[in-house]
Amino acid sequence: MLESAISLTFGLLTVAWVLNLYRLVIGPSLPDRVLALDTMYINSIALIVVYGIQVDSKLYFEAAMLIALIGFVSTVAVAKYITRGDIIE
Amino acid sequence: MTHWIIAPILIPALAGLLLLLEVRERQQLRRVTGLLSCVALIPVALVLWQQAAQGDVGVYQLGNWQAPFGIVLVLDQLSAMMLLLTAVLALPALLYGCAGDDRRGPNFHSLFQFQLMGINGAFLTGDLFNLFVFFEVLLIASYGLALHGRGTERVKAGLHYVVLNLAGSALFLIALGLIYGTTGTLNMADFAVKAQALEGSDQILLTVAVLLLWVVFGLKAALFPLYFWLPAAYANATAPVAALFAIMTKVGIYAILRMQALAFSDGPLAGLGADLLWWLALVTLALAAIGALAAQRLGGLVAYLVVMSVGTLVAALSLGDPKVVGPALYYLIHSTLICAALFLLCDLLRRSRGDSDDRLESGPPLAHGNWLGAAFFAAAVAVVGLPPLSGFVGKVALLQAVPSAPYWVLLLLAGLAGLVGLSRAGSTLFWRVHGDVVSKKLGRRRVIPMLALLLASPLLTVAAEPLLQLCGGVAEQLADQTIYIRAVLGGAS
Amino acid sequence: MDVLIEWLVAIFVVVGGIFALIGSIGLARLPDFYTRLHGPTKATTLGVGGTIIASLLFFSWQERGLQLHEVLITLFLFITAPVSAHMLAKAAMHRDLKRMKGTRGEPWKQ
Amino acid sequence: MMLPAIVLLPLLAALLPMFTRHLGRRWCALLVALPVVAALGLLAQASLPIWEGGMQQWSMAWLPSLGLNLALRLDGLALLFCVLILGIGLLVVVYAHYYLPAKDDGGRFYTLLLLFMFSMLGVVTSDNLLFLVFFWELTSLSSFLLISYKQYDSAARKGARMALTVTGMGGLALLAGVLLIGHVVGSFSLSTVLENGALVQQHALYPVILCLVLLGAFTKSAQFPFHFWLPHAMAAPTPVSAYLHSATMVKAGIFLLARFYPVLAGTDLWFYLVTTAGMATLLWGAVWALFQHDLKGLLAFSTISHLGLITLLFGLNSPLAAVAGVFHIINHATFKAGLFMAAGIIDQQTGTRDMRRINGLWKYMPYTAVLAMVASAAMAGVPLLNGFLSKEMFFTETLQSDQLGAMSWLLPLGATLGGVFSVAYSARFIHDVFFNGEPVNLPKFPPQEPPRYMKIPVEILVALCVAVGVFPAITVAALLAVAATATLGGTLPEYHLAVWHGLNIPLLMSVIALVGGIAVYACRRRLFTWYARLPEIDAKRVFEGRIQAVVRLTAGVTRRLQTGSLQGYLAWVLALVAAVLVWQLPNLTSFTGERAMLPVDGVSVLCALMLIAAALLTTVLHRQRMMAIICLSVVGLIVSLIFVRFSAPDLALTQLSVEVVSVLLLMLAMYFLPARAKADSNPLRVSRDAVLAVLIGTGVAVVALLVMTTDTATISPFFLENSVPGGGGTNVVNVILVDFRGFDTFGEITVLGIAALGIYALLSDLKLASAKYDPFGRPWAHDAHPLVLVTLSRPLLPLALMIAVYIFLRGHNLPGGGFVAGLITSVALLLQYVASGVTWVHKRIPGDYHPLVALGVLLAGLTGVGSWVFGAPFLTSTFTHVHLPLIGDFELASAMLFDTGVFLTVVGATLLILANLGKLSMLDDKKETT
Amino acid sequence: MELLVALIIGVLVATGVYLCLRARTFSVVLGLTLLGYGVNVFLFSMGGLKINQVAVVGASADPTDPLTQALVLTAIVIGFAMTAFLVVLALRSQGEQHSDHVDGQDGEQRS
Amino acid sequence: MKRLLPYPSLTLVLWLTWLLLNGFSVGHALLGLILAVVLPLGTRPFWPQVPLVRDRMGLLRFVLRVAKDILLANLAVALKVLGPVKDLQPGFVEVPLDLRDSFAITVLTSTVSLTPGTVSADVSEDRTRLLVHALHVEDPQALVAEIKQRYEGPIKEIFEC
Ligand code: NA
Ligand code: NA
Repeated sequence: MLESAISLTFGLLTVAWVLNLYRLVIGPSLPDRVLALDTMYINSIALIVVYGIQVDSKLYFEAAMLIALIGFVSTVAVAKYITRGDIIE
Repeated sequence: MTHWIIAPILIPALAGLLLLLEVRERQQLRRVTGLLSCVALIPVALVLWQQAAQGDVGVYQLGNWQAPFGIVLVLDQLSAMMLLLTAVLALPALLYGCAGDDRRGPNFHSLFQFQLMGINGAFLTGDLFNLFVFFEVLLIASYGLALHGRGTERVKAGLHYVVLNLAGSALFLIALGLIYGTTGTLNMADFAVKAQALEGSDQILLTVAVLLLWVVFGLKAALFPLYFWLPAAYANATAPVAALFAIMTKVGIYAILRMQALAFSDGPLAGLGADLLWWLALVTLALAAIGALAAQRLGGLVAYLVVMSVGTLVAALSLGDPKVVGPALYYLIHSTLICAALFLLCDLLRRSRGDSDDRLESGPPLAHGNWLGAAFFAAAVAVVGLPPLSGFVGKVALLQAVPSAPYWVLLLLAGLAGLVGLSRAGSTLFWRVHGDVVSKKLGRRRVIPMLALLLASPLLTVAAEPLLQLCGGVAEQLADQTIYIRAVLGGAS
Repeated sequence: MDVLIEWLVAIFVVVGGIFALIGSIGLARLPDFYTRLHGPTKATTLGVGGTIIASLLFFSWQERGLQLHEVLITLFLFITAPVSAHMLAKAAMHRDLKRMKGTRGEPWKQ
Repeated sequence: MMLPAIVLLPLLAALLPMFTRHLGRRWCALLVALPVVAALGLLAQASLPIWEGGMQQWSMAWLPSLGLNLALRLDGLALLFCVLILGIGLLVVVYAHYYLPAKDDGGRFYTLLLLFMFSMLGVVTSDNLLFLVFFWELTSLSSFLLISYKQYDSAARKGARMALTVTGMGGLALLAGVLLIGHVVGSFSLSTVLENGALVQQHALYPVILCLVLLGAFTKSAQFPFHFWLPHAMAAPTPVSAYLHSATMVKAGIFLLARFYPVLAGTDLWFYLVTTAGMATLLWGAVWALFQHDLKGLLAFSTISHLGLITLLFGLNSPLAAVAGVFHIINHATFKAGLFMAAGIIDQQTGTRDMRRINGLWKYMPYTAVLAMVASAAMAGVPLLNGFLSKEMFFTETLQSDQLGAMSWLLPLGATLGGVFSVAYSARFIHDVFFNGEPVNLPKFPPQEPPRYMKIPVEILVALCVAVGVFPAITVAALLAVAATATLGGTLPEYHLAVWHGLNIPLLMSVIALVGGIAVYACRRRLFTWYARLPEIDAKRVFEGRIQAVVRLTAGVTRRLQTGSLQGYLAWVLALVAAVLVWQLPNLTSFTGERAMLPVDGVSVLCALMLIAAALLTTVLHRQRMMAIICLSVVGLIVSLIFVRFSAPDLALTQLSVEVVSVLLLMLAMYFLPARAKADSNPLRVSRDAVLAVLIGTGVAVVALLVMTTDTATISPFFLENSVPGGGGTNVVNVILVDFRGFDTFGEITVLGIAALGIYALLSDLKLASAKYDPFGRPWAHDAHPLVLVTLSRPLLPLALMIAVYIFLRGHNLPGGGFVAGLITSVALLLQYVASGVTWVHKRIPGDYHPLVALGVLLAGLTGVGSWVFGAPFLTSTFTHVHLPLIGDFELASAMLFDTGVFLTVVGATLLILANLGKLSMLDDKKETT
Repeated sequence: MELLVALIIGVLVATGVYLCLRARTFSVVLGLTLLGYGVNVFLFSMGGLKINQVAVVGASADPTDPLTQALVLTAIVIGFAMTAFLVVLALRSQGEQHSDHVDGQDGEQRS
Repeated sequence: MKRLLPYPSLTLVLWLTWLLLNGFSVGHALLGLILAVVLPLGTRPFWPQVPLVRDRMGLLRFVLRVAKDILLANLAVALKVLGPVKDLQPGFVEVPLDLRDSFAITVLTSTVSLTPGTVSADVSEDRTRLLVHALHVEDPQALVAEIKQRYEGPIKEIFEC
């Protein structure tokens, strides 16, 4: 039961990822691509969490947490780069 | 258990770190710190040599983990000799730097110490991955040092140097991965044992790994076609840095020698990859001679002489004949010290020639032309292998040990090319002069370290016999890899 | 009880997956950057939320005790996701990205 | 001990001028002459046994392992040369005192001259072949310095370099030859080698050895075709020419022929090579000597000719010829040194050496004229002078030789022809200089006799010419006999040193030479016009041209390789790697090992495909830099997921956090780089690179696959077993990092620290033009520190630090550790920089991270050193379980302290790098905002 | 699965190599980064692939090879340090040679 | 006390975080507490002024309301995303701000962004206006009013400014 639900979810998440990559590739603008990357990061949190459930292990949790905590920094950096060029000023 | 073995790594590391904590403006304090470390390294290296000379191989198990599981430092005569050479080179180089070059950018002294740490570590380690780490230590420090000071050419050469070595590091990792993947170990001695037992596809993989290692070491040692970065990088580096770099190519040669002696001297893998090294080294020798003839600057010329020494050494060592190792080591010591002296001398000339720099063209007369000229003449005689200086002894010893016509022809012709190049350079720099003296200052603090290095050549000549015996002893110990393996692995493997 | 938990976990996992997918669908098909911005920042929060709740339930059940540390992921996301969205919106306005036809109001000049 | 003293005295003398030059030239000359006289005295004493057919030997071990010993030997041949070297050397010392210009204190000159004397003595007395080569090269070096004595004169420099190049080449050949002889004979001892001539001649290497040794001899003795350097060496001061280029150095090559005569001579190859070279040199020199207008040029070519004559004699493979050769060595040295000195006097007195201007000096300096004329006559082979005697012997020997069979008449013909020209140029020297009308436009006029003592050396030499010529038996016979005996290796043939041998063919040949020579000289005008019409061959220019051509060629080769193009260099490296792979991998029989592969699932495949897509996109779009960075991030993200998938959470954590810092780094750099790169790769380059990339990629993939599917016994089980009992942690990866292989980690953080230092150094006083406008030409946004970012980043700091502490503390037992914790901390702090700016942050924390880096590495290192206290090696860990009431059991491990060092270094280094990079833009405030 | 990982390694190495050979400093940085990923995964794969067998004592029945992971960790850190240095050096080069060509102005003229 | 615990709410959050991460034990409770006190003190220079939470219950009510909104709006937005694109009526609306404190404003912008359908696009430099982009807005005025009433009001009360 849970196995199939998890498999299904993996499928959903992977499709989501593919869509993200699609947006990343076609853009058209830089913010679009960054947004797509950001979304990929967030989807991978889900991916890792679900993987943890699948293999019944909590050892991967920190990876998901780390993405949640600092994954956005790259997005902020690119956004700041777009607006200001200089990210640390 | 003696802790002396790790001292050559820890002393410069400590000095480098203390330098970071010191106040940036207190230049004298920084100089003293760096010099103290360099001075300390000499007695330490002597003590280690003393230990190694007794014939036993000293093993230092880091973290008290036995080999092959933990990392070990291994002190045999070869590593002791290299440590001593490094120490002897470092002090004059740093002294020269303390005459003012150290002010040309921040963190010179720290980088210098870390460079020493990396070099010493590479000579001591008995673990392949640890060798990688120390290579990285010495490389990253060398990047910093190569770029020390300013100048467009330096930046360009530095960029090339860095990128090529980064690619080299990637290759190193691939080779290490393959070694671990096939033999399941990283310890050099253990590797030497396990590698012998490989067969089938594993042996092919191992061959790939070893050939890749040769490429990596060849890049450090500056073999054809991996040496192209060197002339520009060395010629444009600040003098004390270039002098110190004279030992850097030798680290690559050391690594080749070490691996070859340990794993590929006899048994089923004897001579693995030796052909590749032999031909690459011969081509290196030829091209370096050509480069020396073509050089437009003294710095470039000296850099090619460095490459020439590399070709000379690697070709000889690739034969895997223990008889060659002794003379090769003698030549290695000689060429390291003399090339370093030449780099310093080149800088002294630059300083006296103003805008003419070290270009081999007519320039202003030199204020201390006679003295500099005499020094240059001596260095040139030594480096091209003419009597009465050490190069002659080294060359004769090598020629006797390597019975190969192409090697003889190339070595002798390379010597001739060096002679032609240097006589052209010398007569141009010292005698084709016009105008007025540009700079009267010579600076005793620069001349003394240069002379100290140069003095090595007559000393090496006078003491040639004991030194050759010493080197022969090193070679003898190296020839019996079981001494090393037994020391590292105990009775286990 | 076990079956119930298993069902719950399964449902939350799938719900999470669905919302994640919807968010990404939004990212893929919505017409301009500003509308696309809504897809991920909304749906993914619930998408991740669903899987977090599932994980929380699953491990609490497995270890026979409350396991709440997954909540932290949501906490961090709630702090950080709005910042990304905000910064990206500013970037988009700076770039003066095309808006969908019929968009009311005006973005601010950056 | 006498032998080394004889050799070393000149060396001692060479050092004297350094201390005495301030006393003036007179003292210099005197002090220098004394040791030479002493050496001569010693030589006289040392020679005593030699007259009785004995020999003196002395040796001292120097480099026994190379067979190079300090071995000296004084036999007849060596004695002869020693006499020449010391004797003529002494005369040159005296002569030079008067010759050198007044402003020259002579110090450098005497030093070099005596260094040369020392080298030359070494060459002739060495009893060890390597030792001989040692001195041989020293003569090349010292003569280089002597020729270039007038260093600011281009001709002197070029002449010196030419001499050095040619003789240096010969020296290297000689070295090779000597080494081969040593290889064949098994010893470098000259005495041994001389006894083993047969061994050498029968050896397969004999032709090679012979060629190499002859190359050495011929270059030194200016034999055709290596003769060209000698005339240009005349740029040297005349005493040098007199000494080196007539009496001694050029004779070193001849000496070599004589020395190796018992070992190498006697074969057909010897005959053909040596005779041909000798004859060619004899004629070439003789003919061209006539056409030299320069006094010293004439003498130089005549020297070449006479050297050819001696060589020819040694080539004839006849003992008598060898005796004649030795005899002519003596005779030539005396009359030619005298002639050079005379030429020097004339040069000094007239200010020129051009024979077209120097005429009729008889009137002005009759005494010198007599001396010069006698010496010239000796050179011409006029009877009653020494030259005549040896020339007679020479003619005789050419007649005796039948080795050319039916063509044997060629030798006497050539000899006579040489004689003809020899007489002609001697006549020219006499007539052109001392008669032939009045001087033309001399720089110094009128010329006078030189100082008294300047003439003495010439007088002595000329007297010797006459004495030997008239009373050979009592003057030179003994010396010649011992020298010839030594040369031949024992037995001396029958010969008679007599002025009159009766009417015979050699005498006829002499007469032909005399008459013919005067006839040729009589037709000189016509010959000169013919010569003037010849295309002018300036050997110096030709040689320089050759050298230039070689340099150009080498420069071309070097430019081809040393293109200064990183792409080229890298392509070489990678091509070598590709070659290694292509060479080795086809030997593989299978690309997979015995282990079954893990089953594949759809998610993995899709993720992998996306990674591949992202990697390819990065490659394709690398010129659109932002796009490339974003694609690269996707790759990094998926790589982290790969680590998660294959049980490496520690790697995933590290990769994720490094990724963030890397993106920050790249973004910081992007600001200063052009946003879009120009396309500058041609299709050829692209395809070459693509081929390399595919080859290497495929190769690495293949070996990876093979290793992954093969089971190998590794050392890892040890770590899994000992992690808890030995390292006190359950996270084996972390225990390896901080304990089993903590030394690697120590090195690794050092690398990170050094990188930070290096970067700091690189950034200091770097000025970069930053973009005034954004890539679309719009002004930058106004809002540097957006409110929302600022306010939310701040509470994130303690939160992130909390997480860092958590990750740090659990690291030893569960995924995490100091490195990741450090990166989290750095990112949290960097976020403050991004949000609020450098100035704001640095108001709150010290902005210099150098100490932090140092403290981190120091802490890790001191933890390692701490184990010394317990007598354990560096980095030995220790841990203990502590029980506290209420709190319970917890572990204290020294590894934690080490990991703290890692943590601090990471924080310090990343911040040192990025904060300083961030500060870069503060240097220029050109930014335009709305 | 091994095939897939090998494929990934191959692509990463190939793209890395290709980009390293480009003319602009930034491309070289990208290339070395990709090459670094490839090498890290390669090194990682040398210990063999295992799923959910984290090398934590007690957590797995048949733990994966921890040593390669430790090596990769070291390699990642060193790789980061090197990349950072190269990036800053690229800036320095840009600052002094006014070109982001790997050969500076010379390269600019050549191409 | 104020010196030791400048931000009690933060300390609480940190402590809870620690306990969430490590599970409850006396040791971790103590260690967590120490960290939760020390870290805010250590990072104090980084936040010059943060308003204290006055109305703890109000905060809880607000959090629950937002959670409910997120859940519901998520469904609504999901429908919009999946539905026909041309029916969308996106728009920028400006919300005049009564809040003055930067932290409070940030909480508001985050809330707006977290609730589906709206994103805080910008805050004016004088902090008087908030620019919100809505995925689908039929009546901009109503949206403005809803944001002000539903979120800004409670936030103002919680932080009492
Ligand atoms: Na005349
Ligand atoms: Na900045």
